[in-house]
Amino acid sequence: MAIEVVVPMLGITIEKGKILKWLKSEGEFVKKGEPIFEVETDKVVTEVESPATGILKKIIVPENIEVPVLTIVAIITEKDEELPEKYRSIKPEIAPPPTPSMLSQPQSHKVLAPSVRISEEDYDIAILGAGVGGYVAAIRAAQMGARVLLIEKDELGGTCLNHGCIPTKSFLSDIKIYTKIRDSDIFINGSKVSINLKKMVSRKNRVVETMKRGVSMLLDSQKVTFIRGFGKFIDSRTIEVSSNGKAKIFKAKNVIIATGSQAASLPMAKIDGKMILSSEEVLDLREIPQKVIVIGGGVLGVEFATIFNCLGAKVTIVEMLPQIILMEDEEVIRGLKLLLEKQGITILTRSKVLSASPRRKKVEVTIDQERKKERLSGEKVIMAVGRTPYTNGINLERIGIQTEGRFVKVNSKMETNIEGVYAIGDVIGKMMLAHAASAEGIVAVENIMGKVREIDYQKIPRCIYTFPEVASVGLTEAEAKKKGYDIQIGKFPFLNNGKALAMGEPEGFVKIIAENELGQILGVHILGENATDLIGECLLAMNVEASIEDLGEVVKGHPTLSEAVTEAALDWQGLSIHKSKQF
Amino acid sequence: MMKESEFPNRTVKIRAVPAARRRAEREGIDLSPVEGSGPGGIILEKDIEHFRITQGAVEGTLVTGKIHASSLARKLAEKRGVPIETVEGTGTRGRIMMGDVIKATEKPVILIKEKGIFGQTIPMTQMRKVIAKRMAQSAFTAPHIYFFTDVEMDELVKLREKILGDFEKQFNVRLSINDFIIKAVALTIREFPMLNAMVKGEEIHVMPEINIGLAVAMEEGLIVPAIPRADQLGLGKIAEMRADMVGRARLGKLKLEEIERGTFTVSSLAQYDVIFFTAILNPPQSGILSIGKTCDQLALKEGQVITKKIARFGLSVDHRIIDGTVAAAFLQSLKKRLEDPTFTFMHL
Amino acid sequence: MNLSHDQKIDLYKKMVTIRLFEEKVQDLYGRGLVPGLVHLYIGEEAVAAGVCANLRKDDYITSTHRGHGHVIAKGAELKYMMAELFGKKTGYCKGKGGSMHIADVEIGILGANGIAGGGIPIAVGAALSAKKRKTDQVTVCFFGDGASNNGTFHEGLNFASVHRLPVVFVCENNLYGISVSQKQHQAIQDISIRSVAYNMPGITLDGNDVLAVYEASGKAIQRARAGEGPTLMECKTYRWRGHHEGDPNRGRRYRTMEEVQEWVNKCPIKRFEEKLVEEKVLSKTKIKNIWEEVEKKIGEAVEFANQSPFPDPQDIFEDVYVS
Amino acid sequence: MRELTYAQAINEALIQNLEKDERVFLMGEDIGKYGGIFQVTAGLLDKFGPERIIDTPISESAFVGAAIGAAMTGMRPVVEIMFIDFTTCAMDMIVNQMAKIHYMFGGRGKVPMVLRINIGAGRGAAAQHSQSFHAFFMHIPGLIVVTPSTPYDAKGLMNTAILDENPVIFVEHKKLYATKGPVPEEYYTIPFGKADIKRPGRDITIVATNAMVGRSLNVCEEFSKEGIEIEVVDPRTLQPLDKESILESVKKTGRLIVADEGPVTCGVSSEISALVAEEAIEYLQAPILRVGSPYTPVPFSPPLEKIYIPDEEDVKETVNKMKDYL
Repeated sequence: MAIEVVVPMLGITIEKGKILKWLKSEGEFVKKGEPIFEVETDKVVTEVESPATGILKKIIVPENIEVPVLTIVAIITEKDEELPEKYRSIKPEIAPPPTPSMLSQPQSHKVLAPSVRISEEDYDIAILGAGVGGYVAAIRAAQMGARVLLIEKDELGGTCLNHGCIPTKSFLSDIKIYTKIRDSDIFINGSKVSINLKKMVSRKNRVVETMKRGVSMLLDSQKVTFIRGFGKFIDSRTIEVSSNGKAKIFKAKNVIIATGSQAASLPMAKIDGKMILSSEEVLDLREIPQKVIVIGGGVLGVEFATIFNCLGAKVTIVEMLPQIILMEDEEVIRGLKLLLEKQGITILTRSKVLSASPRRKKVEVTIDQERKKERLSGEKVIMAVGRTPYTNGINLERIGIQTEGRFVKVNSKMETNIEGVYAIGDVIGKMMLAHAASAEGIVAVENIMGKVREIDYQKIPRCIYTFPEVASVGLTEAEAKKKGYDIQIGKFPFLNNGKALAMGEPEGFVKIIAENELGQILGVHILGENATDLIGECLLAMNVEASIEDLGEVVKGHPTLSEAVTEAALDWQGLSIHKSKQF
Repeated sequence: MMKESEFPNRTVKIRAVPAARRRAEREGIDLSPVEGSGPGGIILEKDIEHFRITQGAVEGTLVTGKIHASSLARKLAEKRGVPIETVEGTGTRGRIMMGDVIKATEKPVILIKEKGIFGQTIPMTQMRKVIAKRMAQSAFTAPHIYFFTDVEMDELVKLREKILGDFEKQFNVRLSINDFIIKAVALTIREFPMLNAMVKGEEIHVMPEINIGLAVAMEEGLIVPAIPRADQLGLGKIAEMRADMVGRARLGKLKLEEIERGTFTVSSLAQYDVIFFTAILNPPQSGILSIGKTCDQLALKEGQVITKKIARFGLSVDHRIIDGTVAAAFLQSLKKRLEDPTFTFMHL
Repeated sequence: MNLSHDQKIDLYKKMVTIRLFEEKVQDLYGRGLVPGLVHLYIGEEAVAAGVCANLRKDDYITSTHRGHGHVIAKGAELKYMMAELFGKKTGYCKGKGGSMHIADVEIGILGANGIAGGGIPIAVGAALSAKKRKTDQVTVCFFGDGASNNGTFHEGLNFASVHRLPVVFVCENNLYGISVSQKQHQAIQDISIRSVAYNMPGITLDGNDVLAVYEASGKAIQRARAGEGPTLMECKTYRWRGHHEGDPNRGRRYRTMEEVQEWVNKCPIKRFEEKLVEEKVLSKTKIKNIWEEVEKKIGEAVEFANQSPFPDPQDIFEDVYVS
Repeated sequence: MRELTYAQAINEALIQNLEKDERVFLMGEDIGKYGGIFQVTAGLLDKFGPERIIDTPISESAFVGAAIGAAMTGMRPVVEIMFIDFTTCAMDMIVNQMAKIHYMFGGRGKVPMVLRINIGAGRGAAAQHSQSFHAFFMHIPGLIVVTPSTPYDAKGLMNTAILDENPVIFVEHKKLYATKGPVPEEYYTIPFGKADIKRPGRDITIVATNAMVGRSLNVCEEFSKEGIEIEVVDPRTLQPLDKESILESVKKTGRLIVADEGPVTCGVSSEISALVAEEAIEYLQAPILRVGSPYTPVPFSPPLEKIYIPDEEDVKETVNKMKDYL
C-alpha cells in the first residue's frame, strides 16, 4: 500500500516548512524511522523520518520549496508496487490538501498593515475605454484607493483628445488669429496673410501629443494600470483584453463601460474618408477645399463650418431639422444663424440629404428642401450628423446589458441593469459631451466606492466653438415656460460691454432665465466672445444655489466680458446699469 | 418597607442610550415622544437629531450658531414655512440645499400616505405604543362604570353667543363651549374631590390641584394636555390656554408636564354626529367626561312643543374608588351648572 | 518473585501495546490527525508495565504529561484513549483534555497531568484517603526527574512520610527535563537518595528491566498495602523520541544521536523478548502473533476514533461545574 | 524597514540588553540549549554562555524567587515561565513577594525584573497550557503588566521593561510569535502607559490587547466598506493603563468594544468597561460589549477550541451587534 509522506506537524506554532534536502532519492529503499529529508522552519531544521519501510517511489516536492505542514511531499510504496494513478500527475504547486485535518486553519495576522488588501478579484474597477470619461474615472477611482485597470483599444484620451475637442480648438485658435489679421485693415499687408495648413495640422498634433503624455503621467502617478488592447466582457466581472492576437483575462469587481462613440454615417452618404469625411479625416486635411458641404447643423456641423469658412472655403450647412443647434435657446439660435450667415456660410434647414455621390473631383449632393429637390456640389462633404455609441464586439448582449436604442441604459447613478457594471459618456447617449462623460465617470466611481452620487444634467454646460462662441446651461426659455415656471428674463448685449467693444467683438448677449418665487436661476445662454469661459460663474451660481440677486451682487473687474453676466442678472431685476430701458 | 409597585410611578420608563440622554438634557428635549430606532426601540443619539428635524424641538431649544444653507434653500424654507434650522443639509459640509427643504416639507405627506394602505403592516409609532399600553392598562385595571345624562345647552349656547364678540376682543381668543364645560367640570369637582383622585397601589391620592385635561385628536393619536387649576382660572385664561395647547399639540410641541398634570379628562366629539359615547379612563385618573353632539330635541314646555338643545354627557369613573351615587351626584351637579350658566359663570 | 508464563506474556503484551500505540500516535500526529501536544513513552515501557502489573483495579495512579504508557498499563481502553487524542466526544475526557490529561477515575487513573510535579500531592491525597477510609488501596505516583526538583515533590514526600501513607513514588528518570540534562538540573546522580531526608526506603534500579521493576515495585506496593508507609523508587530509563513530537531531531539539540542509539540498544521490549525466547516462554511465531494482534487492536482504536464525532459546540459549557 | 517575527523581536531586545548591561541575565526552563519552547531565546546561550543564560530545574517557585533576590541585590533578571499556566507554581513569589517588596519595605528595596510569560490557546495544548489569565496580574498592585501586540511593540516594550525599576509581567502570545512586522535594528523604548491607536476610526472603539489587536484590525476593512470606521486602541500596557487615550477614543466614537483573550468574567475587559462606565458613560451611544473567552477551561478538541478562542468571527459578530446602535 502506498504511504504518503507529509511535512509533519513540527510543534505547536509551526505552520510552514521548507524542504531543505532530500536524504534519499527516488527509487531508493527506505526503512521506517530512517531520516529521509530535512525540513527548515522559521525555528528549526529537523530531519523527518520515513513513516514506513519501502521504496521512495516519488518525490513530489523538490528541495528548496516551502509548503504548509501536512503537505504531501513524497510517496513510499512497497517493493514491487506501482505508483498509484492518483499520485502520477501530482505536482508540487497543486499538491492537494492533506488528509482532511481537523486542525483549525493556520492563521497569520498581518498586524500593522491594515492597508493590505485581501481581494478575490484582481481589480476593484476595470474601465473599458480611456477617453475623457474613462481616464477621469480611473484617476478619481485611484484617488479613492481603488485598484484600477484602464483598457483602451486605441489612443489615450479618446475622441475628445484625438479627434474632437482638443484638435479643433487648436485649429480654431490659429484660425481666429488668422481671420483677425486677414479681415483687419490695421495690419500692414494684412489682407495678404495666408495660412500654412501643414503647420497648422502639425501644431495640432503637438498639442494632442503633449496632452496625451500629460494624461499618461497622471495615470502613472495614480498607479492606474493602463493596458492597450480590445476589451470585452467574458462575464460581468471578467474582461478579456486582446492585442496583437494575444488575449489576457482580468478580473474586476466593477466594470465601467466608457467605450464612447463613433461618427454616424447616413446610408445614402457613406463616409469614404476621401471625399466624404468624418471628423477624424477632416483634422488631417492637407489642402483647403474651395467648396465644402457640411451635413448636419449640430454642434460639430457649425464648428466645422466655421473652420472651413474661415479658411476660405465656401461652406453650406445642410440640416434636416427646422433649425441648427436645435437644443439651444431660440434667441441664441437666431443670433448664431445670423452671424454665421453674415460670415458667408449658407445654411439650409429642413433639408434632407437624398444622396451624396462622389465623382472624380467633387461630391454631388442631392437634397430635399421642403419638397423641393436641390443639387449641391463640393470637393468635400463633412458628415456631422451625430455619433453612434461604440458597443461593437464588447459582448454587451452576452452579459445581458440593457440598452435604449443602441445606447447603454443607465440610471442617474450610472448603473446599468447588471450589478457592478456601470456605463458613462457617449455610450449612454445622455449628453454627448466630454465634460459630461467626465462628470458621469466621477459619479460612477463614487457610487462604486460607496458614496451616493447622482448626476444632474441641469447643471452641465453645453459649449459650441463658433465665432463667436455659444455656451449654455439649464433650461431654455421655451423649456422653462413649458415646465410651468413663472419666469423672467435678464439679458445684456455685448454691444453695451466696454471690453467687448474694445476687442471688436460686440456680437451676442448674455441671457439669464430665473423664476420669480425664489429667484432660482434656471438657465443661462451666452452667445459671444469667450462665452464658454464666461458661463463658469453661472455654473457655480447654479451649483451653490445662489439666487439671481446673488449673481447680480458680484462686483466685477472692469473692463471685462464677465461684467455682462452681472448686468444680465441685474437686468432681471430691472436694475441693469448699462442698459437703456427700451432695449 | 415599600414594595416597588408602591413607589409613585411618575413617568413611563424611557430607554435611551446615555449619549442620547446627555444630548436631550443639554438641549432640553423631552425624550418621551422621541421614537427609538435602536434594538428594542432604545433611543439613540441620532433619534434625537431626527426628532428635532422632523418634529421640531420643544420651544426655545434650537441650535444656536450659523445656519449653513444655500441662498435658495433659505428663501424656499421661508416661503414654505419650514424652520430652516430643522432641515438636515446634504450639500457639501452639510449645507442645506433646496432639495433638503423640499424633502423636509414632504415628510408629513409621506406619513399620511403610508397610513391607509390596505393589507399593509404598519409598525406602531412610539406614541401609538404608549397609547395602546395605557388604554389596555386602564381598561384592565380600573373597573369602569358609566353614567349618562342629557344636558340642556340652550342657555349655554345663548350665553356664549352673547359674550363671544366682546370676549374675543378682550382675550384675543375665540371662546368655545368646551371652555365653559372645562370650567364647570372644575367647579363641580371642588364639591366631589374623589373625582380628582388617583389610585396608587393601595392608596387613594386625592390630588391637590384640579387640572382638567382636554383630549385632542391628532394624526398619530390622542393627546390630552391639561389646564392647571381650572377651577381657579377665569374663562378667558382657560380659553387662551386651551387654544394655545391645542395648537401646540398639533405641532407636537407640548411639554411633557402639560400632558402629565391632568387629574380629570374631558373628551368631546361634539363636532361629529355622535350622540353619546363611553370613554376609557386616562390612567391614573378616576374620571372622564364624554360629550356628544348637541342636538335639537322636541320638548313640551307649558303645553307648548318647543325645541331644546340637548347634549348627552357620559361619565366614566373608576368604580374601585367612586361609588355610583357619588358619580350620579357629580353628574347631576354638573348638569345643573351648565343649564344655568349665568349663575355658574356669573363671577367670571 | 516467580511469574507464571502467562503473567510474563501479559507483561510482554502490555509493553508491546504501549510501544505500538505510541508509534501509531507518532504517525498520526505527524499527519495532523492528533492535535495539540503529544509526549511519547517509547523506550520507557518497562516501568509502566512492570509497576502496574502489581496493582489491583481499585488501586490508584497519578500520571504525567508522558502518560499514555501508565494509563495503558493500568488498564485503560485503547479506543477511548485514541478518541481522546483525536479530540472526539467518545474520548476519556469527551475531547476536552487530550493527550496530557487522560483520566479514568473508575479504574483508578487519577489523571495524567500537564504540570510537572502536579500529580505528586494528589497521589499523597489519594493515599491519605485510602488510609482514612481504611481500605488497603495503594497509590502509585509516576513523575520524572524534572519534577523531583519541584516543591511539590519535597512537600509531598514529607507529608506522605509523616503520615505513613500507602503511596509509592515512582520516579522515571529519563535523564532529561525537556532539554535540561539531569546533570544540569540536580547535583545528585541517584534521586532515590532523597528518600533519606524523608525517612523512607529509596531504591534506584534499571528501568529498562521489566522484571526488576516488577519485583521492586511489588515489594514497595506490598509495604504500602501493609501500612508500612511510602517508598521512593527511581527507574533509570530513556525516551527515544524527543520531549514532544516536534522536538527537532528527536532532541539532538541537547543530546547526541549516539546516546540515543545506546539506549535504543537497551530496548526494554527486546531485552525481555530475548529472555522469554530463551526461556522458551515465547516462540517467534507467538511473538509475531502478539504483535499482529496488538496492531489490530490499535487499528480498531484508530478506526473507532476516526468514526467518532467531535463534540457539539454547546459541549464547551458542560462540566465546568458539577451539576 | 526590515521585518522580524514577534519572537525574533523579543530575542533581539534581549540580545541588546544583555550586550549593554551586564546586570541583565536570563533564567527559565529550557531557554538555553533548547532556545525556549517558542524559540524566543534561541542562540542566546551560544552568544552569552551559561553564566547569563541559565537553564533552570522545573522549580518555578525557586527560580522566580531567586530572580527576586537577585533583583533586590543589584541584578536585572529576565525570567521566562514556559506557559502562563505555570506561574501558578510560583504564585507566592509573584504575588506576595515580587509585587509587595517595594511597598511593604517602605520604599527600601526594589525588584527590577521581568517575568516573561505567554498566553493564548489555539494549538490543542488543552487546559493547562493555553490559558490567558493575565488579568490576574493586573489585579495585583505593584506589578507592571505589558501586552505587546506587534513585533515593533514587543521589542520596544521589552527594552523599557528591562530598564524599569519595577517588576514587569511581560505577556507574550503564542500565536503572535510567528507574526512578522517591521522592527528597527537600533535600540528603542516604548513608554509604559501610552496606548497606540492602531487604526483611527469614527464609529466604534475597539480596545484590544495582544493578539486581539490583529484580530480586530483584520475585520476593520470589511466594516469600512459598509461605512463603519472602527478605531482600534491598543493600550500596550495594562498596568499602567492609558485611561486618557481610551476615554478620548470612546468620547469620540460613543461605542466601546473591549477585546481581550482572557475570560470576560473579571477580566481585562471588565476593568476597561468599568473605567468607561465610570468616567464616560454619558458619551455612550450603545452598551459596552466585550469579546473574550467563555467562562470555561480551555478545551482540547479542535472544534471546541475554535469556539473557545475569541477570533475575527467573534469580533465581527460583536461589531454587528453594535451596528444596531449606529
